[in-house]
Amino acid sequence: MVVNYNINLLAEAKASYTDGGIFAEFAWIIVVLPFLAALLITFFGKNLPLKGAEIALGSVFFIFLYSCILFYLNITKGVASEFFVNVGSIGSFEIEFGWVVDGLSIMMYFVVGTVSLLVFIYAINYMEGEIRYTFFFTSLTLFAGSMLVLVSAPTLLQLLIGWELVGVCSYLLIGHYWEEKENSSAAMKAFITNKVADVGLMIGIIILALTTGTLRISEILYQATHDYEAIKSVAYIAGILIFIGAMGKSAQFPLHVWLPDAMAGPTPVSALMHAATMVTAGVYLLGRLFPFYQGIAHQALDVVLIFGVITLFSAGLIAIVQDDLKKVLAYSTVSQLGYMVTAMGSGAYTAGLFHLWTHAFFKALLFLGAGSVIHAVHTNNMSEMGGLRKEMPRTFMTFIIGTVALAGLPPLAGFFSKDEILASLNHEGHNFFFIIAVAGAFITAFYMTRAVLLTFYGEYRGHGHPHESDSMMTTPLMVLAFFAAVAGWVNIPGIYTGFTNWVTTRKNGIIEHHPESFDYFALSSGLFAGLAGIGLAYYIYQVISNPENGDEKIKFQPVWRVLENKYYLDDFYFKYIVDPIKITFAKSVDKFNTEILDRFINNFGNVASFLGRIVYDKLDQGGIDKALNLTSTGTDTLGSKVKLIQTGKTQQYIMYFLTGVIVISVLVLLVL
Amino acid sequence: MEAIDIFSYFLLLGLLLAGARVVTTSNVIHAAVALVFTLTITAVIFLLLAAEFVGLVIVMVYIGAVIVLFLFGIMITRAPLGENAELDNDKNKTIALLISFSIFGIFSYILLNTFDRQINITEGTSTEILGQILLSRFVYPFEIVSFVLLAALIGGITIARKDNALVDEDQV
Amino acid sequence: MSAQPFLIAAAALFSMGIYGILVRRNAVMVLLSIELILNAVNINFVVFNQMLSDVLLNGQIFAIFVITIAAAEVGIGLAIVLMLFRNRQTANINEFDLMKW
Amino acid sequence: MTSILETFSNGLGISLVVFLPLVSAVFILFIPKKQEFLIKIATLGSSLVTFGLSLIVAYQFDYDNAHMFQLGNKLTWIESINSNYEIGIDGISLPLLLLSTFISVLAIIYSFEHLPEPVNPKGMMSLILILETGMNGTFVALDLILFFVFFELVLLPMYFMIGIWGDRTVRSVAGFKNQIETRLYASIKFFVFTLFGSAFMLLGFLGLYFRGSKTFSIPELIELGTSGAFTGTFATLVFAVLFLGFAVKVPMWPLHTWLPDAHTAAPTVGSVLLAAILLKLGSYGFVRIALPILPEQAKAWAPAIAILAAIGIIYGSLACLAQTDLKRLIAFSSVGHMGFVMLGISSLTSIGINAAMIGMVAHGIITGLLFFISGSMAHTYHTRDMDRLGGNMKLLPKTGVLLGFTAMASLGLPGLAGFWGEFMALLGAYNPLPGLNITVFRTSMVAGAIGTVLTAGYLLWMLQRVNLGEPKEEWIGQDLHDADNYELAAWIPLVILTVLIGIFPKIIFGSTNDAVISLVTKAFGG
Repeated sequence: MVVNYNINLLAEAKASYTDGGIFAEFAWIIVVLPFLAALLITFFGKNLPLKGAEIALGSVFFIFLYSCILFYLNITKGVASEFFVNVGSIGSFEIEFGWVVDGLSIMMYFVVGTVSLLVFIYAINYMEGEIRYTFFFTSLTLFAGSMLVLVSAPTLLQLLIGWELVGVCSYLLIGHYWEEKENSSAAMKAFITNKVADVGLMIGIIILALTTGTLRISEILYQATHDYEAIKSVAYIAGILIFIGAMGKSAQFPLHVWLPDAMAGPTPVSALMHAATMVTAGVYLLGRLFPFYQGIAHQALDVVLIFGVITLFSAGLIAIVQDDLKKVLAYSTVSQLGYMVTAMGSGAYTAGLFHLWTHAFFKALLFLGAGSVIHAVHTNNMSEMGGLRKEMPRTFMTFIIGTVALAGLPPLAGFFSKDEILASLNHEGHNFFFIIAVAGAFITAFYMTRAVLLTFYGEYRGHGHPHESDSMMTTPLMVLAFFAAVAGWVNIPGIYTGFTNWVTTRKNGIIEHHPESFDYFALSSGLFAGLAGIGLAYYIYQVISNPENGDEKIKFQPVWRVLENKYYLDDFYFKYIVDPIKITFAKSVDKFNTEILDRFINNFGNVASFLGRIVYDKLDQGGIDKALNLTSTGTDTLGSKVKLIQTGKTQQYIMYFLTGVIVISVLVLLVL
Repeated sequence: MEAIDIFSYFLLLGLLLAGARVVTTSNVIHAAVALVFTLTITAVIFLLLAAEFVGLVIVMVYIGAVIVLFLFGIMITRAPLGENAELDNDKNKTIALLISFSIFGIFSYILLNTFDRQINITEGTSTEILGQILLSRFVYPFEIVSFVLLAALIGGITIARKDNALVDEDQV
Repeated sequence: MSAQPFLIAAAALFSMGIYGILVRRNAVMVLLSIELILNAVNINFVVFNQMLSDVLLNGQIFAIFVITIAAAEVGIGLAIVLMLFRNRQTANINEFDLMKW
Repeated sequence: MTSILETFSNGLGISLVVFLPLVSAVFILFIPKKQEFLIKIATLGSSLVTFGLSLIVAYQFDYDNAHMFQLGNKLTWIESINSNYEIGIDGISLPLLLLSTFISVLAIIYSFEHLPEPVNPKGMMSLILILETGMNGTFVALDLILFFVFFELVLLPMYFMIGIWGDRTVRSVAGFKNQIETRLYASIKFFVFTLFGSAFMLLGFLGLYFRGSKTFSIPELIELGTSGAFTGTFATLVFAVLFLGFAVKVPMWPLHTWLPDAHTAAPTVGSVLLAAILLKLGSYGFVRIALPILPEQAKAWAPAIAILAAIGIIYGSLACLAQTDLKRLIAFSSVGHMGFVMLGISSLTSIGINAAMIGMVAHGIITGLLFFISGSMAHTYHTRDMDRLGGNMKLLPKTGVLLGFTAMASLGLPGLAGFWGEFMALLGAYNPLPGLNITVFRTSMVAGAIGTVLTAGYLLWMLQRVNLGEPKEEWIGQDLHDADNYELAAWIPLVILTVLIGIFPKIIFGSTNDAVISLVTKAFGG
C-alpha cells in the first residue's frame, strides 16, 4: 500500500537530499499517534491521576522527539520524500493519503512539536480545576494530530481534510466555555468564516485537480513548473481561490474577523493555535504551493501581496486601541500573518517561512505570558492590570523578551525575520508596500510597548493580590523566551543561512533571490521604526502621562472610533450578509415553503376534496346511492312482509318445500 | 299369474298396511312396532327378490338396533305411552294428505309410464359376489361410509352427553 | 314378475313417510317417518337392481350404504332430540321455532 | 457447505435477504400480543439473520466484476406480460443493500425499549420488517414490474407508521380551513405525493415495455437503451415521467414538501428509516433505471437536474436556518444533502455518480443517526422546539456529544463520511460529461459550495441552541434520561461506520467504482 513516490522530479530539486530512510518512512506514526491518544484520553482519561493530560503530554513529547530527529536529519543531510496510501479510487481519480517528509514539512513538524509540548505542559497547570479538563486535552491532542495531517499532506485532498479538521478543533477549543453564549458564538464565527474561505480553497483544489488529473501536490507542481498548458489556463483563478482559503485560516483582511473573537478560548489554545500553528496554515499552504504561485500564477501572487500588506497595516492599527491584552496579541498575530503573506506575495519564500518560524516562538511566548498574567489577575482587561513587574518577575522578563522580539530589535528573533521581509520588498521594488511595512513595524513596536506598560508598569488597578505563576507555567515561558531570542540566528544573511537550506529542501525547487548580506537600507528603516515605536509609546504612556490615561493623549476621536469598531467590518458582515441570510432569506424561504408550496399542494387537496364533494353529493349520494338505497328499502319492506312465512316450524318448511317439488314436477311433466 | 306373484302382492299389501299404521296410530309404541312390521316385510321382499344379504342387514341393523334405539328415544323423551290424541298436528292433516297424495300420484304416473319391465330373479346367492364388489370396487366409499358412521356415533355421544355447563342437574 | 307393483308400493310407502313427517308432533315420530322413506328408497334400489339384472349389484350396495347412513342419521337425530328435550323439556317439534325471523 | 454457498449465489441468497423479513413478519403476526419480548427477540433475530445473509452475499460478490449483475436469478413470474422474477446485484446496489439491512437491525435494536405511543410492539416490529422487504427488494430487483412492486410496498408500512405513531399535535396548515393533526396531514401527504410520482413512473415503465421488445428486464432494457432504441418525443416523455417518479422520492426541489412534514411527524424509527433508506430509492432509481436506459434524454435533462439540485441545496439550507423545530431542521437538511447527491448524478460522470453513491450511503448513516438522536431527545424533552432546548450537553451528556459529532459529520467534515459525497459531487459538477452546458454546472457547483457554508451555519447554530449554553429553567431538576444501552447500541455502530468510511472511502468506492465506470462508458461513451 505504501508507495514511495519517485518520478523524475529529482532533476530540478536541490542538489543534495536523501529520502530520509526509515524515519521518514515511519513518519506516519506522529500523525496517527495524537488520534490514538485522543481516543485513549476519551475512554480512560478521567480515571488517570492527571485526568488524561499525561497521555496527551506523552504523545506530544513523542512527536517532539520524532520531529527533533527528522529536524536533525534535515539539517545534516536534507530530507525530501513522500509516501502515499491509496484509500479508494473514483473514476480515474486515485484518492490518496500519505505523508511528506521534506524541509518545509519538517520545519512545521518541529514548530508544532515544540510549541505543542510547551503549551501542553503549561496547560496542565493553567487549566487545573477548569471545567472539562479532560476534554480540553482531548481536543488539544486532536488538534495536534489534525495540524500534522495538514502539514504532512502530499495530496491536496489530505490538505483539505487537515485544513478542516484543525478548524473543527479550533471550534471545539474556542467554544470551550460554551456555557456563555458569547464563547460559542465566537467559535461559530471562527468556523463559519473559515468555511467561507474553505469554499474558495475547495473550488481551487477542484479546479487544480481536474485540470491536472491528479490530487498529488508534487505532480501538480511538476506540471506547473513545466508550463503545462492545461494548468496554465486556470492558474490565475485557482491561485486566487486557494489564496482565499489561506486568507481564512491565516486571518487575512477581510476574513480576519474570527481571530480576535477566538480569544474567547483558553489562553493555551490561543498560544498554540491562534498564534503559532493553525493560523500559519495559510502561509504554509502558500509555501507548499510556492512553485506554482511563483511560476504560472504570479499574477495571483500580486493579489496575495496586496492583501498581506493591507492586513499587516490595518490589523496593527486596531491593536493600538484594544484594552483586552489577548486581543492586542490577536491583532498583532493578524498583523504578523500579514507580514508573512506579504513576504510570500513578494516572492520571498524563505522570508515568509522564516517569519512563521520566529513568530511561532515569540507569539506563543507572548500569549503564554499573557495567560500567566490573566491567571494571576483573573481579567483580560489591561485597564485592571498594571504594576505587575514586581509581583511576576519571571513572566515580566519573558514577556519583555517576546515584546522585543516582536518589535524587531536585534539580536532577537523578530529582527532577522522582519528584516528579511523588508529586504525582499525593497529588492523587488515594491516601494509603497515597503513604506507601509516599515510603518507596520513602527505600529507593532508601539502597541506592544503600550501593552507592556499598561500591564506591568504603573500602579496595580485590579483586585486581589496577584502573584507569580507556578513553575509549570513559567518554565515553558523561559524555554520559549530562549527560542524567541535565538530562533533568528539560523538565517543571518552573509553569516549563516541554514534556514534557507532547511525549507528549500523539497522536491519542487524554489527559485528565489537570496541576499548575500544584509540590505542595510531595509535593516536601518526597520530598526528605526521599531525603536521609534517603542520610544513614542514610552513617551506617551510613561513620560507625559501614565499608563492609566495614556490613551487619552492619542484619542483622535474619528479614527479611534473606527478602530474601536474594527473598521465596522463585523457590523457590515452581520448587517449585510449574516442577518439577511439568517433572517430575511431563510424566513422567506421557509415562508415560501409553508405558505406557497404547501398551500399549492394543499389547494390540490382542497380542489380534489371539492370535486369529491360534488361527485359525492350530487352524483353518488343523489344518484347512484339513492337508487341503491331504494332497492334496499324496497327489499326491506318486502322482506318484512315475506318474513312472516318464516315461522321457524320445520314441518311448515317441509311443506313449502314439498309443494314446490310438486309444482315443479307437475310443470315438468306437463311440458314434457 | 304365478303363485309367487300372488304371494308378493300379499306382501306388498302388508307392507302398505304396516306403513300406514306407522303414520296414523296415535300410540308411539304401536308406531314403532308397526315400523318393525314394515321392515320385516321389506326384508322378506328382499329375500324374494334374491337380495338376501340386504334383507338380512335390514333385519339385523334396523330391527335389531335402530328400533331399539327408537324405543330408548321414546322412553327418554318421556313421550306419553299409550293412546295420545296430541300426537298428531291436526291442523296439518289435510294439507299433508294433499301433499302426500300428490307425490304418490306423480310418482305413480312416472313409474307406470317408465318402468314396465320384468324382474329377473337370479338363481342362487348374491352375497359372495356382493362382498367381493363391496371390498374391491366400492372399497373407498365403504371405508368412507364406515368413517361417517363412526363420526356419527361420536357426534351422537358428544351431543347427547349430559353436559353440566348446559343443563342443570335437577332438570334431567 | 312385473316390477311395477313393487315400485308403486314403494312410492306409497314414501308418501306415507312424507305424511308422517308433516303430521307428527313428536320428533321421534318424525324420525320414524324418515325411516319409512328410506325404506321405500331401499326397496326401489333393490327392485331396480333385479329389474336391470345388474351383475355388479350396484343397487344392493347402495341400499346397504343407505342403511348405514340411516343408522348414522338415527343416532345423530336421536341425540339431537335428546339434547333438545333436556333443554326444553319437550320433544314437540312445533316448539322448536328458534329459526324464525 | 460449498454447495449451500453455491445455491446461495444462484439467487437464493438475495431472495432470502429480501423475503426473510416478510416471512418473519407473518410469523410474528401469529405470536400472541402479550408475548412482547418474544416478538422483539424474533424480530431482532430475523433482522440479524437478514443482515448476516447480506454479509454473505457481500462476501460472495465478485468485486472484480462489480459492473455485472451477480448472484441473481431469473424465474418466470407473470408470463402473460413477460415479467420475470429477475434479481441480482452489482457494485451499485450492494452498498445500499447492506445499508438497508444494517439500518434495519439498528432500528429494531432501538425499538426494543423506545416504542412510540401507543405502544404496540407487534404492529411496529412487523411493519419494520415489511418495510425492510420492500427496501431490500427495490435494491435487488432487475425487472421493472418487480421494482415497482417493491418500490410501492415501502409506502404502506411507512404510511401506517406515520399515521398511527406520528405526532399528534394539531396545527393549522396553509390552504386548509380547519386545523389538522400533524400525523394525519403528514401521512396522507407522504402517501399521495409518492403515489402521484410512482403512478407516472409506472406509465414510463409501460412505455418502455411497449416501445422496447416487450420486456421489463432492466439489463435487457439497458442494452436496448444504450444502443439507442429509445429516441424522440417518446423517450423525452418517458424520461419526464420517470424523473417525476424518482424526484418525488429523492426528493428534489420543488417536490420536496412532503419530506419535512413526514419526517417531523414520523416516530423516531420511522424517520430514521425514511431518511436512511427510503430517500435512496429515488436516487437509486435514477442511477439504475433512468440514466442507462435513456442516456440521451439524461443528457438533455442533466442541466435541469443540476439546477434543481443546486436550488435544493441552497433552499434546503436556508429553510433550515429558519426552523425552530429540531426534527424539521434535520428534515430540511436532507433536502440539501440529497441535492448534492443529485448534483453528482446530474454530472453524468463517473466521479459524480460515485459521489452520489457514497453520498447516499453517508447520508443514510449520518442523517439516520441524526434522526435517532433528535427523536430520542424529542422523547426525553417532550418538545422539539429549539427555543426551549439548550444546555443539552449538561443535561444529556452522551446524547449531546453524539449530536455534536453527528452534526459535524453532517456538515461534511473531512475525515467523516459526509465529506466525500459533498466534495466529490462538486468535483464531478466542475467537469460534467463533455457536451453538457458547462456554465450551468459550474454555477451549480459554486452554489453547492456556498451551500456547504450555509450547512455549516445552520448545523452549528443548531448545536449552539440545543447543545450549548446553560440549561433552561424548565429542565432543571427534571428527571431526564440520557441515552440508555439500547440507544447506544443502535448509535455507536453508525458512529464507527461514519469514521471508517470517512478515512477509508474504499469501503464504498471499491464496490461502486467499476460499476459506475462501466455504466458511464456504456451509456455516455466515456
